[in-house]
Amino acid sequence: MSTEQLLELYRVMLRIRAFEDLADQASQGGTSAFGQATSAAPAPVRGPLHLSHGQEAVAVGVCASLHADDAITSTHRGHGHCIAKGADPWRMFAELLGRADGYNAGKGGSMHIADFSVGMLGSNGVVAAGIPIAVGAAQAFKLRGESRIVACFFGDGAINRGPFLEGLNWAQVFQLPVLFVCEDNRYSATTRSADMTAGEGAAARARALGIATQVCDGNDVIAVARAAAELASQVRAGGGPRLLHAITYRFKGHVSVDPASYRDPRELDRALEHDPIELTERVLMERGCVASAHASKPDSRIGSESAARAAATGPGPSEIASLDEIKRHVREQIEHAMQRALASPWPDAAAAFEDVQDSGGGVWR
Amino acid sequence: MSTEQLLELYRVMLRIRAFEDLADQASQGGTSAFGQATSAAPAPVRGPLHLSHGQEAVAVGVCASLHADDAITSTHRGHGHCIAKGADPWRMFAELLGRADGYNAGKGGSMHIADFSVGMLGSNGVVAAGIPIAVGAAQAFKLRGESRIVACFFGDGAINRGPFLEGLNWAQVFQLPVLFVCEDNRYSATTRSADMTAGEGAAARARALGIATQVCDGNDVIAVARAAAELASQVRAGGGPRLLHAITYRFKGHVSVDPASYRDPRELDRALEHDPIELTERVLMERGCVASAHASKPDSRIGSESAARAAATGPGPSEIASLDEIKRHVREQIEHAMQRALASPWPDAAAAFEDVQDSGGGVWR
Amino acid sequence: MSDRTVGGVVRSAPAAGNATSGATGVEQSVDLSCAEAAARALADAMRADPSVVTLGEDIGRGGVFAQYRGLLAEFGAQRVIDTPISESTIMGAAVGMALAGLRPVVELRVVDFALCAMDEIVNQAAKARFMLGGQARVPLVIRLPGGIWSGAAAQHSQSLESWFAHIPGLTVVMPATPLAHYALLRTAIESADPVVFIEHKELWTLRGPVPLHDHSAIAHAGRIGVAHTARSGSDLTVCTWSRGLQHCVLAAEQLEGRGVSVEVIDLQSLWPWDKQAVIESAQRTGRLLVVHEAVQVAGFGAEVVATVAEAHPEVKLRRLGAPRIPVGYSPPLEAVSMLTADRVVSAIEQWLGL
Amino acid sequence: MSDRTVGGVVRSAPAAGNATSGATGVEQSVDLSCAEAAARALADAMRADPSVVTLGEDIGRGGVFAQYRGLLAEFGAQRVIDTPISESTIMGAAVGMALAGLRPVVELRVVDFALCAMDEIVNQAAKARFMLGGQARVPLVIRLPGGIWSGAAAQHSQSLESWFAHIPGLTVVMPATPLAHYALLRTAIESADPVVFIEHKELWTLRGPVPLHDHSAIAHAGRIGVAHTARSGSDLTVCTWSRGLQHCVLAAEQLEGRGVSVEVIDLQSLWPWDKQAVIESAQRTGRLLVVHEAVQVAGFGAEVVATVAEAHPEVKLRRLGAPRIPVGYSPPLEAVSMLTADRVVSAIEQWLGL
Ligand SMILES: Cc1ncc(C[n+]2csc(CCOP(=O)(O)OP(=O)(O)O)c2C)c(N)n1
Ligand SMILES: Cc1ncc(C[n+]2csc(CCOP(=O)(O)OP(=O)(O)O)c2C)c(N)n1
Ligand SMILES: [Mg+2]
Ligand SMILES: [Mg+2]
Repeated sequence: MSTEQLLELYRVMLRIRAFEDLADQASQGGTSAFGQATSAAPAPVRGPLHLSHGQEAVAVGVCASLHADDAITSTHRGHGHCIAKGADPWRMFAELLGRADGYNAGKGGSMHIADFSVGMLGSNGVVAAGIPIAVGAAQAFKLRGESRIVACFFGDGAINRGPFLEGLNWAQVFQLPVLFVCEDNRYSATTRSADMTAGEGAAARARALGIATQVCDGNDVIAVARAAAELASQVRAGGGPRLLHAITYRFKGHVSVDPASYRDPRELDRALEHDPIELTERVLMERGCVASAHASKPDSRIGSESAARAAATGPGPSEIASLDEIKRHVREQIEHAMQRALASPWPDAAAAFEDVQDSGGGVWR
Repeated sequence: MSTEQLLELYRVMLRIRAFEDLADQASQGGTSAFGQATSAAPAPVRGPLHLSHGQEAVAVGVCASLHADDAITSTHRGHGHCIAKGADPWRMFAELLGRADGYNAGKGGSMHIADFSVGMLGSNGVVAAGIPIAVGAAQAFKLRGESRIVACFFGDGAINRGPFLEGLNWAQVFQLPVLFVCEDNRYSATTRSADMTAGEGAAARARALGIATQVCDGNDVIAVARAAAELASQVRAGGGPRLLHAITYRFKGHVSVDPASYRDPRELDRALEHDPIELTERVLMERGCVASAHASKPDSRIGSESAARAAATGPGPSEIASLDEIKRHVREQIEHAMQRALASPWPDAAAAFEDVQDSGGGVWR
Repeated sequence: MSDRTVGGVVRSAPAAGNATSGATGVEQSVDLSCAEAAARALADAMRADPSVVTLGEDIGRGGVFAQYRGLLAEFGAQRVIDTPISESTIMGAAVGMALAGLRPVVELRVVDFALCAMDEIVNQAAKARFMLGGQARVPLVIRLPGGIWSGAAAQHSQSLESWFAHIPGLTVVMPATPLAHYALLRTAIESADPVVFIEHKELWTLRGPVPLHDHSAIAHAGRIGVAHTARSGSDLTVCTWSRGLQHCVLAAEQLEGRGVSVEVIDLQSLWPWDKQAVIESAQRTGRLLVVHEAVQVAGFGAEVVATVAEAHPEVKLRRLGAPRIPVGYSPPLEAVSMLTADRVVSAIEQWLGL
Repeated sequence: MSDRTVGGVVRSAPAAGNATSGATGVEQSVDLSCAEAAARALADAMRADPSVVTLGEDIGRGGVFAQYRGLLAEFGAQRVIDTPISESTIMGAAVGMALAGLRPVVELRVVDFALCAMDEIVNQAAKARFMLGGQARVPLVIRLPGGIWSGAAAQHSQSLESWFAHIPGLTVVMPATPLAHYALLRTAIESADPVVFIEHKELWTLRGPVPLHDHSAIAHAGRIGVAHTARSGSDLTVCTWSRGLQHCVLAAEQLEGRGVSVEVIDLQSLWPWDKQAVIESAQRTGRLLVVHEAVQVAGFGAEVVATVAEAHPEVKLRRLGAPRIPVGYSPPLEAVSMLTADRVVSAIEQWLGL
């Protein structure tokens, strides 16, 4: 992978991290669960917010192997997948804030964000529910003779639900173009997945169905990207489904208000040493990137106009910014996205009756 | 296995076959499905009747490894399991006929026969639904420190439903005393299971969960009994669940009125050459049993009084009847059971309101 | 029941569709069973629109009730998809197909097994359009053979239409004649949102005329949300659906001989339901009896009665549904849960003090 | 809502149970939140009967709402069983446990995920006793946190009680106060047949007195099938349940100031439901308004209204339920589906022409 390519992945990981940092802040006090009560003043982001801090390399590495017209399905922990597939953070924030410009017009919230324009077919509030949906979308692609594939993300806890077996069996029977991705962050809500999982997990189960697999370090974006690219090209070539088992770790609690006091703090400390963003920074620095430019004059590219485009396309090799500058750019962009989202209007109450169904929706016809 | 033991298994297989032959006859015209219309005169046995002709060795071989207080769960195709676990054919017939003396008081019919007095916890009309139930029963046994185990029967089609994965994972995680038995008769209703099943099937999937398995010829009752005994003793010793994958063949259609015209007739012809009952007869004859006694005087033991006991305990080695005689005995017993069932009264309509629930059943309280 | 005319249709042994060709050689009308009408509707829809596919267990061999007969041969295994026994994924994959632009027609064997796919029906299919903020829609039809199927017992005999009527996002259709079966299935397949299409298991062999080439007749019969007045009357209105229609029409015929004039309305769809037609009739006759095979408690009859009670307290109201018991296997037990013309007659006699 | 008294209970921030001990040192009454009452009821039942076990995801850490707090430490992992994310098997295994003589209390996280276990609830648990001809029974409790949970959107906010009320074999209980929560959960665990126990997610922190050591008070509060008249009145009867109680009591208080006397009946269980209490009250006041958070169409309010309409046509009837739309995420959308005291007041004002 070229340094430019890696820088681009780095930037997307930063974008996810910055997005979730802001979302996290905005959600504090927003859900009563895990012993935390709702605060008196409602939080800007309400409802359960599942953060993927520490797992960014999986989303980014996998989506790097996908084409624009490929599709993905996601989980309740889907911000990273959305951003990695190309969704716009401001419309995601607008959705988290429940505003009219949200991707789902404020109807879905965090657990339902989708952006069909970039092939993101939906997060899902039901564990493992995205698996059969991914499989069906792939069957549609295959039926129409399209070369599109579907990447299907799910957690390590999801492999104990029936649809995991059913969906994988189905994809293999019909030889469908699906890249299954198990994001193994070691936890199923507050429970250690290992305690609830027989055998070797996702990859072993897939192999028992004749599905070829790879296992990778899910915090190493290069390793993820390499494995995903290999599997995705096999899938695209008509070889049927593949499964990638990416081993990672969830830095935060299950939802933003979960203090995760059920974990040994040392476990987290050890995991933080393998922060996927820091790991990438180390590689980039080995390849000659600098941490900070010590330049006092701000880079002109940081201007709000071109910031989005610059981050999307990446600078040319001659104009690589320092990593700190990139971080700052990204953070500013994301802050800007949040500001823009905060300015979005609330949906009309009447919208609650729209997009229900045509024949006899909410209001009696 | 001693010849007496084998003769006993032979007798139980004959009992199942004879039972199902009579049930089959009594069901013709009883269900509208698979292009067959209900006859004008209603059949004595109504509703879908799933016959296990050809699969008797699995039920018999597995139950031979169980103790009286062990439990089993069964499927929609459960007559063999019931009889092998010790249920009384006359009360089973009474159930098929919908009579008050039926095991389920006429409420369940073929797909729900149970006999809790012999540990038969229920047939089930929903494919794979018995799997979680078996697992839960085993968990109760383990919790109470009992040494009982549960044998859980299911078909090759059932392994594509979610509860198969969930139930096996659960049993392995909690190290429960369950012997899973996949009766692989090659068909899921009218569909070839192989066409719908990825990978190597039940055993491979179980192994991916760390569950030890054996694969056996399900038409060879000695092989089934040997494998089941080995696995059952491991289960009983606290080693967690095991799985037996028994390969067999369904001689009849999916239900009694299904002509199974979707099968190549030669496939059936070949299968009939491996009839588990005939295979057993051959072994018995190799061991010195005779096919027919050519004795004109009827054996006094055939008398109705002692017939049941004789069949249940088996004759001593010195008094082994000819195989034809045994067949005749069994058939007479079963015919007698049917006659007895036919004499059983219909349930009262009022019984429809009983055993619904105590708090506010069918009738307003 | 046998061979007599019921609600304009004749029940008889299954036979091949019997086309009545006019002198011009153009088919004018055919006599079809509900199973044939269903297969024909799907075939016609698949011919008309390449995005229509169908999936379910055993449909390659025509399905349990022959309602898919002939489709595999014509459309091939890519569009007539035999599936593993994986109800969750049959439904879930159909949602994925629909989100990706197909129009799947899903077979779930019997409504009882839809219980194995309830998350996919309710949390995914029904809500997707809304939750996605209208980014995508889920045009699919969920075919659920329902109702008591002689001797099939408690796990194969349920009527769960009131569940689906309760769920926002679902349209609920329950045809009672071959014509309605054909026409409403065509409309359901054309719907851009999910439709639950409940087909009564004991109606598959019911025969009746289906004017396949009379487009306006088909369009008329295929209007979702419009009830069909199967019989006019002035003393009492009976509102029913699905197999209930047969029993209610027979009951009305019997009562006619005794001077009681019963209007029979076949609701045909429960959501949307033709509130206007029911209210108009009930106001005219002054009495409304809602009849269904489902358990009465929290059945859809409650919704119909409650709706009328709130708006038109002058209408006298009654329900006739099954007791709150599982369907028994043995004939005398099963009979307790079964709707019959006699039961409808008795309910009316009792009410009117005849 | 904050700190005011509602229906005899006070809502406030969660805190540890606050025991009020008498001079004898015997606890006389404690102030508990619903979550505490729930944990206490289960603990007391487990102490009393070694066959009671509980199973579900994350309950070892106390459950999402702390309603299982402390149980693992006291009873160990054999009886407080943390499970894989396997809803079908959580329910199915519970059925097996019950058939084998245990009394499982099943946690399914939220009622929406019960959709992943519907076959096990409806086809197995509910029907087993009947289908088995009474050979065995299935004593289990299915705990389903239900209702709108602020900002949790369409897949975590449903109210599906009318589904369960429709299914023979299921008892359906929905407590509205800490006392009812404690007492009814104890009774549910003692039931020999399956009980669906729906706990409103926004009631977990509601606090109120629970006279734990007053056995007759607990027994009285724990009667399934008996409604609780939360407020007496003479102009109009409101029948509600679960969180609806809060809103209805507040509404009644508001209306009292305007000279309207509203009787509020908390049904507490939907099956069996206290038909007699509702009818007696409705006949006295002449008007019955049924109020629930669930979607109105085919909700349980329809059953209550239909039942009264059939037998007592003189009673005027109305329902107040949610529109037939999925619950939206954004506050203005979610609010459309939410029950509030104001909505109840408006409905009554409109009805009475105030
Ligand atoms: C069917 C279902 N059961 C339970 C839940 C509650 N729940 C939400 S996330 C979660 C844990 C999922 O674990 P995993 O699949 O590993 O994903 P992760 O949260 O670790 O990303 C659970 C149990 C749910 N949403 N859906
Ligand atoms: C959940 C569910 N889906 C579908 C059916 C309909 N059905 C009954 S038996 C059967 C085939 C089962 O195949 P298998 O498990 O191999 O058992 P076999 O019939 O071969 O004994 C099917 C599809 C059902 N009863 N339950
Ligand atoms: Mg996880
Ligand atoms: Mg099979």
